[in-house]
Amino acid sequence: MLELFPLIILLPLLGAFINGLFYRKMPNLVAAWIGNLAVAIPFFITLGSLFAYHPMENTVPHLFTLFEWIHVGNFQVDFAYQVDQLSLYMTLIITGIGSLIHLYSVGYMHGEEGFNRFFVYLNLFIFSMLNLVLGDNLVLMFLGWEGVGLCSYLLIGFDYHKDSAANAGMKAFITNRIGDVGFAVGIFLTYWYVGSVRYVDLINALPYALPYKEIINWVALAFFIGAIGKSAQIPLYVWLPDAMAGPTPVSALIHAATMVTAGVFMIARLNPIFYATTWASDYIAITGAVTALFAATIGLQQTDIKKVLAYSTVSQLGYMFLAMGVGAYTAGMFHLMTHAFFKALMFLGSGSVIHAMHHEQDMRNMGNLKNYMKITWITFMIGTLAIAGIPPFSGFFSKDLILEKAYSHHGIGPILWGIGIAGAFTTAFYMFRLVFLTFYGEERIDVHVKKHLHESPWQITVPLVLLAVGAAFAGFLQVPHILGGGVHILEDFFKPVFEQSLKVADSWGITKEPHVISESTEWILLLISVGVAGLGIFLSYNIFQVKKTVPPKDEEFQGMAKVLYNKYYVDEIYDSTIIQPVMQISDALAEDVDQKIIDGSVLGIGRFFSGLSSYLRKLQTGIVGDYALYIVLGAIVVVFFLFYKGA
Amino acid sequence: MDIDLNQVSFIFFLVFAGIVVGASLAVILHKNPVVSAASLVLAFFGLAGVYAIMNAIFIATMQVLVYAGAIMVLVIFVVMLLSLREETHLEIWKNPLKQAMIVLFVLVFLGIIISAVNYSSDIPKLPPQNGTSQPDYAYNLGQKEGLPLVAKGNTATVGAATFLEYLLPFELVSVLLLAAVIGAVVIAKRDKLRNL
Amino acid sequence: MPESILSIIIFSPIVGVIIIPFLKEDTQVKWISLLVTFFTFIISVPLLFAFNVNSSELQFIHRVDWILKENLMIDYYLGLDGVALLLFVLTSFLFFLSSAASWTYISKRIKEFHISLLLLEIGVLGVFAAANLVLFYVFWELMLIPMALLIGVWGGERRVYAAVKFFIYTMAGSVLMLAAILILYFKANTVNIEQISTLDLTMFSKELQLFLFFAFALSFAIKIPVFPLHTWLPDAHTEAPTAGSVILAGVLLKMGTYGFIRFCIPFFPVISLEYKEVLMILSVIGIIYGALVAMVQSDAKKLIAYSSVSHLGFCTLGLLTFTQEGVMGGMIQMINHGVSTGMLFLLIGMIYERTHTRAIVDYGGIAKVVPTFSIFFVIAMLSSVGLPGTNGFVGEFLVLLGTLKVNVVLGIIAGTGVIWAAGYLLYLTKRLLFGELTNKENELLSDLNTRESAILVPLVVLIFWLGIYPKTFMKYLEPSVRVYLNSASLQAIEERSGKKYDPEGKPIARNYTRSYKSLGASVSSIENRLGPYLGQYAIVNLKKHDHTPQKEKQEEREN
Amino acid sequence: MNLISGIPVPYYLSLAGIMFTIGMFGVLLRRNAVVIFMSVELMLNAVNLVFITFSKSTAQVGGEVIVFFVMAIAAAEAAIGLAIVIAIHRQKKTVHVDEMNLLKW
Repeated sequence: MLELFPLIILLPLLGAFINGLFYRKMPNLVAAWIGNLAVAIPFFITLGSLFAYHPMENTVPHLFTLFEWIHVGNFQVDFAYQVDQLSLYMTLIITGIGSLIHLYSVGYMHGEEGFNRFFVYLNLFIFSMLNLVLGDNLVLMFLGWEGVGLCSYLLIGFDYHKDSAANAGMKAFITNRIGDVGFAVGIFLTYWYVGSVRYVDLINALPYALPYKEIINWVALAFFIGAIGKSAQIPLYVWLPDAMAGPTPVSALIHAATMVTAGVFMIARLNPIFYATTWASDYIAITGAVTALFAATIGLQQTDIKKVLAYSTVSQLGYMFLAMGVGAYTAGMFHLMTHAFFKALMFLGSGSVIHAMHHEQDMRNMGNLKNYMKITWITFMIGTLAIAGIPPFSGFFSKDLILEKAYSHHGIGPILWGIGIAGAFTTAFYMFRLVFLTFYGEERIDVHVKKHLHESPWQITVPLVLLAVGAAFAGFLQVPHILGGGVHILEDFFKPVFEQSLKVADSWGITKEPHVISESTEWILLLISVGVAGLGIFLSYNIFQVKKTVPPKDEEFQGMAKVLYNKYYVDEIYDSTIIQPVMQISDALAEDVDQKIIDGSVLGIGRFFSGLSSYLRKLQTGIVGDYALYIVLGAIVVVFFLFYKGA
Repeated sequence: MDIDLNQVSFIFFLVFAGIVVGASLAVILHKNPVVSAASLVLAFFGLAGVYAIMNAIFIATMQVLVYAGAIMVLVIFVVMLLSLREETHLEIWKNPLKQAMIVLFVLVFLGIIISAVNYSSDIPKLPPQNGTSQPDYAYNLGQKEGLPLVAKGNTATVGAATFLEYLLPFELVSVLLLAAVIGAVVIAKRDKLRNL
Repeated sequence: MPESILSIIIFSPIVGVIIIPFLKEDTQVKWISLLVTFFTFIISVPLLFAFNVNSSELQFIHRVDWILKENLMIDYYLGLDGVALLLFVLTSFLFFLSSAASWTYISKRIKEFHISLLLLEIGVLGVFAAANLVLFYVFWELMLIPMALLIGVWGGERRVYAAVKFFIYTMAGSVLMLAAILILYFKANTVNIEQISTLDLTMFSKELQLFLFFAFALSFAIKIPVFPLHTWLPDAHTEAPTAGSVILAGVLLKMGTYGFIRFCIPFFPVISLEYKEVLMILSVIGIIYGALVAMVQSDAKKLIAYSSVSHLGFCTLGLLTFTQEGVMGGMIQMINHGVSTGMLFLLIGMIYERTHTRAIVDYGGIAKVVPTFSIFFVIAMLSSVGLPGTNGFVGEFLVLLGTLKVNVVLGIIAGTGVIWAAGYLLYLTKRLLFGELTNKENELLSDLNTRESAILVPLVVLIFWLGIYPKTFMKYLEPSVRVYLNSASLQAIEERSGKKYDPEGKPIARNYTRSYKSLGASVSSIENRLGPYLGQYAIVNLKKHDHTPQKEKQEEREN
Repeated sequence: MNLISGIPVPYYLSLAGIMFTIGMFGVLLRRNAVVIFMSVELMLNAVNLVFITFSKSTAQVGGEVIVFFVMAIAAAEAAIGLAIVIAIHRQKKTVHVDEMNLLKW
């Protein structure tokens, strides 16, 4: 099965290529088949490869090279791929959830203009994402990294004739680019210090890097800037909520399940660097925790169903970074997977709602949809319970693992845990607010919409159900040992990936001893996290189900709610502190510096000479006698010169 | 004998030089162009005398024939043709600044020339080559029947040099003269050509 | 391959120049021009296959006594090395496309236009093939006049202003270059590029070297253009007809960077190493400045012109890093810029032909009306942004990689240029193609026809080819990179300083300066090459043994 | 001291210099084109004298040949110059050079 691996990468590209070349003439059905198969086949190959690879025993990555890319001096980069536990895990998520979302898109995009174009972009995205996770070197990851950025740009701006969509796409791309520069600088530094950009060389070089302990932090920070951009962390998260202008399957696939988690994957992939950091990882943890809470608070007051989910994505990504920051890579990857399930599920669910409601996204115009859309409602509930951290759904296990690891982290651990718990409470509250406003309570639906309100077609509900199964049960891959002895499949699974770096970090004495947590503390932590989630749900129930509160109209928000509704005015702040000044500086450069100073001085030289000649031309009287006089003058000078030289 | 002859030639030189300078001054200072032209003829004659003293017989002859004869006749002819009336006063530039500049420049020029002349007193005498001029004129024309063939005398030497050594310039000058003749006809002709 | 193949290629456009005046029909003129440029392109392609990529010497040499060989030592001497070869073929290719792109764009004085175009082609091809300075200068000036005519006769509203500006700017530079060539000739008694590259430098005083270097550098910097000398470019680009813009961006600007590679740096390595920081800083300023100014332009062509300033900044920056990666990146970037900016100009020209406006506000939302155009535009834009997988990435990435090695601060600042590039290009795309269709007149735009698509498709292929399998092109550049780096190394400077013996009394090995060929020896590490010139912001590698590739490591472990 | 027919060379040269200067005065001061023309002839003759002087003093015949050519060229110049004077007089009814300022623009 492993020999078929190149197909995994090439099939989506082929799909995109075929659909791209003939997208105008191809019937929608054919395009849909090509698009779906281009992802589904790789999924099954991956599944087969997973068993062929024997991930639980195998410690040597399977490497293969397609062809040479850039070879200059020591800088040797190929289209070469690395199959190991980490990349298999990610490939499974991408192709698995990707296939479901492709299927879903067939139903969702049905009859839309640009149906074929949509599948071109989706396949291209899968291709880029696979390059990102499978590449055996940083540059190929960068190719995928920017490639997914491009697809995100194209897909957000899918309805390019809408100004908002076009702007959101642009915003996403440029914000990501800021991060990408950090990533690129990280690659450069890695290359110059290590002499290679391949992961295997990176791991092998690590033991010799002790004198560079301080620099490793900076390298890690450079990479982390890249992760901040792609994974929408503070301060570069602003593009993600706007990215909801794209079609909902896009939001589910790119802006929830796969692309935005690339940052987390990158840290796991670069564990030789991140394990060896001393202070940089604390920054990562703090950024993650703060983002988790910050985004959750914004989610409290949003009224657009997709915006709520977007902020919740930012918040959940924060949890993942919290896990990566405290060194709990398995926990981070675990949450990445569970999040992919339940967030994709919820996005698709919201898409189902939006589809049924004829592109109505405002929760103030919904309510009581459970009577109309049974499957959507049930699956959505499962997702919500999972994200809120209610056992036994998947989110409970992964979030709990992160919080536990955060608590036991050396130094600032308990503070991080506190922020995390606050975030968990907020999450439970606003997610149930969403559920109550959408599926319960009064019907605030427009009459015209109501006439056509119905459950979505099978292409939409089948992925929902499958994802719901995942969201419900994926958590059992890793169960804390206080609960029935414990399962640690995932930890064992990832062990070969992290082992080597961990050993080096240990030998340097970087890995700090975690607080030892007794079993009882563990129980307390667990109960607290479930407790705050329950509290959040209860409060939410009280406010939105019992009191039937409905968010006010846009302009009627008051006080703190207004600040939250307007997302802390971060967009406005960025606009006035960064974008406007840059534009003003550019204007000044273009008008004053370029036109007046630089061009002015160049033209000034010309004017100087034409001014000078306007004086000189007065010598040009046109009278022969004067010219004769000049000749004499010239003769005098020449003779005098010769005479002087001869004498 | 030598000394006497030198004294005689020196006296002649002074006389001819005086004629040249005086006539030249008359050329530029007299207000009547006809008188100027006549003075110029006189100056040319003087110069021909100087050439004669220098033993350049051919050039002296040409000076009289071509300059004093042909060219000056042309000038006087033009003066007559244009019926240039005698000017009421000496027509010179009005601007005093310009006058001062002219005088200054020319005097500076004269100074430079005179001082340059002082340096020219010891011009090296080159070894006589093919075309020697002193003491006896000779131009080696090659050999004829085993004997050297030599042009002798000033005129013969100049002629030989002109048609042997300077043949190409000579031909070019003749072409130039032809062009000048045609040009003069075209320019001086009445506007008929323009109307064609 | 005949010995005079280069002369044949360079002067084959003259066939068109001779035939065209006798033609009556405009269509015939266009066909002849197209055929001649196509023929020139086709016969230059075999050079790529015949080129020996292992040799750093000039190849396809054609040498004829020209001006009184005994007295003046100036011969007619043509030859190509790797970088010149690629630019040579790119030139003939872009001229072919330009001729095709002018099919309907040029409506007046068609004969004269195509004659100018063909003359220009002779000039540009000659510049890249010339192997002595006098010949180079002759072609350099030869190219100037038809280009000024193209701008001044067939340009936009302010064409005469732009043409005169272009002309005077370039002239001002080339006068200094002429002075430098003369000094070189009288001092060194040769104008042969190969000989001067290995010349003993002691005959020039330090001040004279400085003057000569900057005389050449100024002339080339104007052409590139380097930051404060760039103001002719936006005007020339904006006013020039499409073919003019394409050629200007595609190959004419490359003559400047090519000059740096072939003349400035190999001739005067001491000065170039001492002053590299200055030029690097100017390049970085150019990158950022060009991008910022481009952001607020309201004229589409002007915007792309300023983006050229930014992109060419990457070229020069890469060349001045003196790292293998950076120099290769800089050279690749030269080709890239020709392809992607050339394509952008072609596209703008095609849409201009339909709307007769370059103002961005007159567009908006035309993606729906002209989908094919939009696809091509987005591809060209992404390549210009430097998206991985397209050509722009390979160049910019390598340049930045090299820059970070020699100067971390400049590397990071230059890296932000990538953000600005995304900014102005995406902003342009958004305003041109996306959003609502604001201008009613644009509803009736016709999409690209077959001829126009056929012009663009090869460029798209090149964009991805260069981006995905750049090896095809890099193998030609490698010998040039080696020559470039070795000629600017401590060892070469030592060898050219006239000393016979080193301080310990051992004779100095003449590794690099025995002949031009020896400059193509393999390149040692940058620390050895640059020594104290490396600068204080440079990165120092991990210990040497960490460079051993994975495979050997495994073997070690097994033992 | 170099002598020609017993007279020192500087004498001849001085005479030529004086003649040339006088001619130059004439060219610069006078406004009548014909007189200017005559002054130019004076200057030409001064130069001729210098040619002859050096020809004799260095014993080279070439100088005399050149003088011969100068005479021919002077004749040509006379023909053209006077023709121009006639043409201008016909147009402008004047031979004063300060009234002929067509050399401007």
